[in-house]
Amino acid sequence: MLDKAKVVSHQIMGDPCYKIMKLVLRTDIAREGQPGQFVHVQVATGLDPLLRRPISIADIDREARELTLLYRIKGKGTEVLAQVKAGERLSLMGPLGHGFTLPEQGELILVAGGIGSFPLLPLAKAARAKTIPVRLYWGGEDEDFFTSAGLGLWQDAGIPVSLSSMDGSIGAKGNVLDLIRENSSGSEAGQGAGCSVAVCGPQVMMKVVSEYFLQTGASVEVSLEERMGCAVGACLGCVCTLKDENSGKIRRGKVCQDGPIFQGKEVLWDYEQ
Amino acid sequence: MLDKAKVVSHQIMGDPCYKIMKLVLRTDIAREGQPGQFVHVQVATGLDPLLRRPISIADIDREARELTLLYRIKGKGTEVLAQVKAGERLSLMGPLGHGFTLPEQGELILVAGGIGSFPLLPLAKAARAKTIPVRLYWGGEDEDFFTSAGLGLWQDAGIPVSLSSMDGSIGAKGNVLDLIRENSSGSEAGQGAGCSVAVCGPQVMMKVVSEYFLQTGASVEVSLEERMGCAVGACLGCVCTLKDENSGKIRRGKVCQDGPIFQGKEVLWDYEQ
Amino acid sequence: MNSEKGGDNSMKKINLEVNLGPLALRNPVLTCSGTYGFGEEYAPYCPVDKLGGITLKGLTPEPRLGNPLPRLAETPAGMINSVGLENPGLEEFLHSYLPRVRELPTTVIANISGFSLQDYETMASAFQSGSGIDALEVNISCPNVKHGGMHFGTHPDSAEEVIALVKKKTDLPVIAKLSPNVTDIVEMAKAVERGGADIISMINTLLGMSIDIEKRQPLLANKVGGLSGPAIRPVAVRMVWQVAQAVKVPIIGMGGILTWQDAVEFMLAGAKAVSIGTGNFVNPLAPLEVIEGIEEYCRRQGFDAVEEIVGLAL
Amino acid sequence: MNSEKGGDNSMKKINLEVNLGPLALRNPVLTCSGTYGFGEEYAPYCPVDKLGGITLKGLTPEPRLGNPLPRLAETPAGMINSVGLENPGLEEFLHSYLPRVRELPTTVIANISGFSLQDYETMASAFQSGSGIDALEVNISCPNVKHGGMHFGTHPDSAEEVIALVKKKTDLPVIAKLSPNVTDIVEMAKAVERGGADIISMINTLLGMSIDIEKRQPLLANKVGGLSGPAIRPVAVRMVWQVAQAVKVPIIGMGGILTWQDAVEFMLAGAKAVSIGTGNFVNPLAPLEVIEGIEEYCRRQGFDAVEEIVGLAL
Ligand SMILES: Cc1cc2nc3c(=O)[nH]c(=O)nc-3n(C[C@H](O)[C@H](O)[C@H](O)COP(=O)(O)OP(=O)(O)OC[C@H]3O[C@@H](n4cnc5c(N)ncnc54)[C@H](O)[C@@H]3O)c2cc1C
Ligand SMILES: Cc1cc2nc3c(=O)[nH]c(=O)nc-3n(C[C@H](O)[C@H](O)[C@H](O)COP(=O)(O)OP(=O)(O)OC[C@H]3O[C@@H](n4cnc5c(N)ncnc54)[C@H](O)[C@@H]3O)c2cc1C
Ligand SMILES: Cc1cc2nc3c(=O)[nH]c(=O)nc-3n(C[C@H](O)[C@H](O)[C@H](O)COP(=O)(O)O)c2cc1C
Ligand SMILES: Cc1cc2nc3c(=O)[nH]c(=O)nc-3n(C[C@H](O)[C@H](O)[C@H](O)COP(=O)(O)O)c2cc1C
Ligand code: FES
Ligand code: FES
Repeated sequence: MLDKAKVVSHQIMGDPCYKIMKLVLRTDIAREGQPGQFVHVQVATGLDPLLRRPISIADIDREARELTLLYRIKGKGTEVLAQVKAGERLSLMGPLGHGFTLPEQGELILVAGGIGSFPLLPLAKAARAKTIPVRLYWGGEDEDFFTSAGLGLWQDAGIPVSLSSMDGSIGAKGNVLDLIRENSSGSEAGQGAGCSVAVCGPQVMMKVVSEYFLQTGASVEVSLEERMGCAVGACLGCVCTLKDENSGKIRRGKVCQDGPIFQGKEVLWDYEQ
Repeated sequence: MLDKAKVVSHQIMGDPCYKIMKLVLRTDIAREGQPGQFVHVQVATGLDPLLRRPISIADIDREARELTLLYRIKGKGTEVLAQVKAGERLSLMGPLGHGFTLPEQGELILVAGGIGSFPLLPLAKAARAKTIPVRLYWGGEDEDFFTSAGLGLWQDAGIPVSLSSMDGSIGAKGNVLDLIRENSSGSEAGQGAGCSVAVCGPQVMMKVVSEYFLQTGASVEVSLEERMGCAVGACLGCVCTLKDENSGKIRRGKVCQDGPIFQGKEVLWDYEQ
Repeated sequence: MNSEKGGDNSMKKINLEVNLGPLALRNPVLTCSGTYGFGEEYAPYCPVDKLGGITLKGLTPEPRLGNPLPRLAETPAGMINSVGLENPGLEEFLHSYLPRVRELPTTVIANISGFSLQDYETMASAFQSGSGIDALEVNISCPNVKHGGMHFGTHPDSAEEVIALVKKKTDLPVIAKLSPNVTDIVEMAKAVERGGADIISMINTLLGMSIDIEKRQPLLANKVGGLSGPAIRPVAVRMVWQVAQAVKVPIIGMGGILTWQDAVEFMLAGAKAVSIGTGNFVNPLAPLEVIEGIEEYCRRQGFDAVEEIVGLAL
Repeated sequence: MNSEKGGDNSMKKINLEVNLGPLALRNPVLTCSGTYGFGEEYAPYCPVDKLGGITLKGLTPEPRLGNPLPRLAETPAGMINSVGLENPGLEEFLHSYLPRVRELPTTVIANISGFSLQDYETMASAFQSGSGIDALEVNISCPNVKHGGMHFGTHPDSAEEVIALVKKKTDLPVIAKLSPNVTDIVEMAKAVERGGADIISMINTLLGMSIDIEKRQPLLANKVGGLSGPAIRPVAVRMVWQVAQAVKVPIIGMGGILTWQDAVEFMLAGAKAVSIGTGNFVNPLAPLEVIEGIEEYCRRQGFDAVEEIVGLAL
């Protein structure tokens, strides 16, 4: 759907140095959006920047037709987007891609690195709504980062969260995989088979976390990111490399259309050419 | 001077269909600006549009360091400019070019076509301040145009104004040259020699008005317009063609640096190549 | 025919049909190869049955995984891409894609590429009238591996040869797609006309590069890529204008079209049809808005048929 | 030399000097011919004594009134111009302009153009060391009237010949300015290197056109014009990157530089110096900001001298 969504609210979250924005939009896209899907946002009406920017759905209120986006100001596109004010309109394409799978049974473990928590939030809420047990392992820089990146939203939703920070200012000191290893020794998390894992964060982190959980026999989904042109599968700008489990055949997957959620076991993380 | 001028106020004037804006800026450029000079305004902070836009100084308040610009929304650049809000800042280069000459003696006759009245207003006020007799002949579309284009500003300044409109809804029916011819029969305006004339408007209008007054022996200045790149005389994008009165030699004048005000008798209006 | 005051034109029907030699289009607006997938991807946004036609992603005889990532980077008013001709290959296309493509309710142009004359021959032979494809666009901007990587599209003799070969092997209308990375575009256009091209489409992308100054390496994994989008429009319009004066075959103009005004520029410069590429990424409704805008322009300017405006700025 | 954590670098002095063969610049930032007049116009905005140098408006033997108006049109992230080499001519330049130019407290490069070999000979002979001009930039993008308007800058043999001639007639460092409107920029660069060019500057403008759809005619009176500004930067960076790998002479990179980041792109691609043209129109302080930005970039990335970053993305 292409929609001129109305900006309901738009503000910086927490410490401005993290440049994390919360953008709430009123749009019919909220009627259909699923956790893990994204929208393609036209950040400027002119030609600068030219291309739309993909942003994950971070919360959905179907009744109010409200979509929440959380994003970090990174470069020109998000800088321009951050100028948009409540009451103005933004052109959105969406909902795009394939979202996460809600497990039929067993626990759902979410693993986030940095702002990778954003697309996991609606998944956690959906799991909650279906009384699927869910918890989040989340690695980040320091305490202020977590508060600025919406830790409160997770707490409000009543999701158990374990944190690890690089400086040890909150949670365990170290990266998120250390945290998981620590927590899972003996617990069902690490035991594999029955549980489902959803991972989102920097590529290196998703790789190691995915490999770790796959070894335990868990079913793993990862949320990939690539630069996008069309976001509908038409330009082949955003592909990743996949290996068919059975045939071993290597093929490309379109992050925008076949993903951004992929089976961890299919992703070839370091494929070049 | 390059200055980040603060927007004091910015609003549409009169009937919105004429798309005429009044923009008041606080800037040190107001300390130096002269009637007939202009500023080169960066309308967008991004690349769209890329080039600055030249706009004449329409009023100067040296004490308050305020510069007034009046402009018509024409294309993309002025559309983007029109979005700027009070309190924001605009990058200005100026004051640029050479302004009008205030006559030492005799009457000053101003002739405007359409929004050509804008750069004439500060000249009229300067003349007024020096008790030089001054009047304006102004041709436009219809009554609403004049009110939207700042007729009130002229009346407030106490300048005698004669209007002609194409539809006869105000003033004389017809163009501004008809109006001048009518008014000047027998009066000093048409008698030439002693009086100074300043003309601004569409090129065809400036040409006929200039030729008319030159015949009467008046000294005529015209305000030329060309698309501009640098606005400081560095790119040769904006030239006009001049003929030296005595030598007959043809040369280019830079509208931005040598003008925008030129001697009517020097301008070759229809020179091609 | 050309009076702006000609009564109430607001309801006048404009004939939007254009005839590109053997190829007739219901309106002059196409979409570009490589930006419109296989015709279904944009369907939820822009109904293809309203378009003059679509051009499929470039195909080669063998399947290709294309270039490594990243493949895209944004540039001022444009973008560079190095997709590297990722495509399912001829066999898979015919088997899995063509059945759906032939159901598309619009004119469909296949875009074929190759790295040798043999490749082009294989591709051309596979497409004949009745196959569900209405015309063949020949992308000659690929390196010719047999000739040390020199490009077919930058040497008039090679270009002529490729087009003549394709023309011999298919009975479909043949569109020669020109690369702008040449000294003399007119020479290239004349060469493909000699080769028998029924139509010329232009321009393909300009070769460009962006560098990541923090990583101190090119932004694209492939280092160089093709520059497209509004940034290149002045180059494209200039080339169409030059070629329109030099050849008789009809021209499909493309390169940076985003709005109907952009499309009209190309038509006034001599293009009989236009094609939208990068513009779809910005505004998936661009093709529809361009069609409506061209129609309204004709109406306002007092024309009865869109073909009347072709080449008016020559 | 290259550690981002190397202590407090905030005050470290960076050596900004660059050596372009026989021409040494105090910093790598120049301004482009045709966009900086004769060096005085921008003085109230940007002190020339801070610049690496300036390039004067293109000069020809005879005075030229240039092309009719309009000469400029804006395009997406760029502009097209057809000034048509308006200039006072050699004699008037030497007489009325040079005395002021030689007082400019910076390196001054004269830019010479011609429509025949004779023209270039005349121009080159007029400039020798000690005349107040520090180097000669040879604009070879002009039509050669004797050869049916073919351009010196698009044929390697002509380009080599022009440069060799200029080189013979002047003892100043000779900069060959390349046109991007060619199939093979590397071939052109090698040709001017053979001709004896001390330095290569690139790129000149891309040929472009815009059409006024209401008037149904090209926006520029001259119909076609030169496209400059950020829009062309990817093409310019790509060409510098290609040429830097193929020749030994130092390169001055230009084409769409507006910010220091843009300048660093060119340097990483292999340019030893950069030049700002259209960027001045947007931000007259661009050259200063670029110098400061490059310095700060070197500091932050742990380099001691700006020359160290040249070609790091090759
Ligand atoms: C499916 C998907 C969902 C996303 N969801 C979110 C989200 O919920 N919140 C959020 O903050 N960000 C999200 N992103 C990333 C976001 O799209 C980029 O940060 C944004 O496009 C950067 O644009 P920019 O103009 O600000 O930065 P640019 O100036 O374009 O680039 C700044 C840096 O960001 C990187 N970058 C640019 N575009 C992308 C891209 N598409 N993917 C990855 N890196 C990129 C570049 O490498 C560059 O170093 C998502 C990306 C994808 C593909
Ligand atoms: C010295 C000078 C003083 C000016 N003072 C005023 C003023 O006080 N108030 C005012 O409303 N306008 C003034 N103008 C005209 C104003 O600069 C243009 O209207 C404006 O630049 C148009 O920009 P745009 O992007 O809105 O339109 P564009 O999309 O750029 O163009 C719209 C139309 O305006 C014409 N145009 C564009 N640029 C210029 C230009 N530089 N000169 C003439 N025509 C142009 C084009 O032909 C085009 O048809 C002045 C121009 C000059 C040269
Ligand atoms: C992502 C992308 C992929 C492309 N792939 C092809 C292709 O496979 N074959 C081809 O002939 N042209 C290809 N092109 C070029 C376009 O068809 C078109 O000629 C060019 O992009 C200029 O038009 P635009 O500025 O409207 O995009 C591609 C362009 C883009 C942006
Ligand atoms: C208005 C204008 C006039 C120019 N005149 C000349 C010239 O006389 N000689 C020349 O070699 N290049 C000339 N150029 C080209 C510039 O020197 C430069 O190569 C080109 O504009 C690319 O740089 P930019 O994108 O930074 O402007 C001119 C460019 C512009 C915009
Ligand atoms: S962004 Fe175009 S295919 Fe994914
Ligand atoms: S605008 Fe550059 S010389 Fe006048």
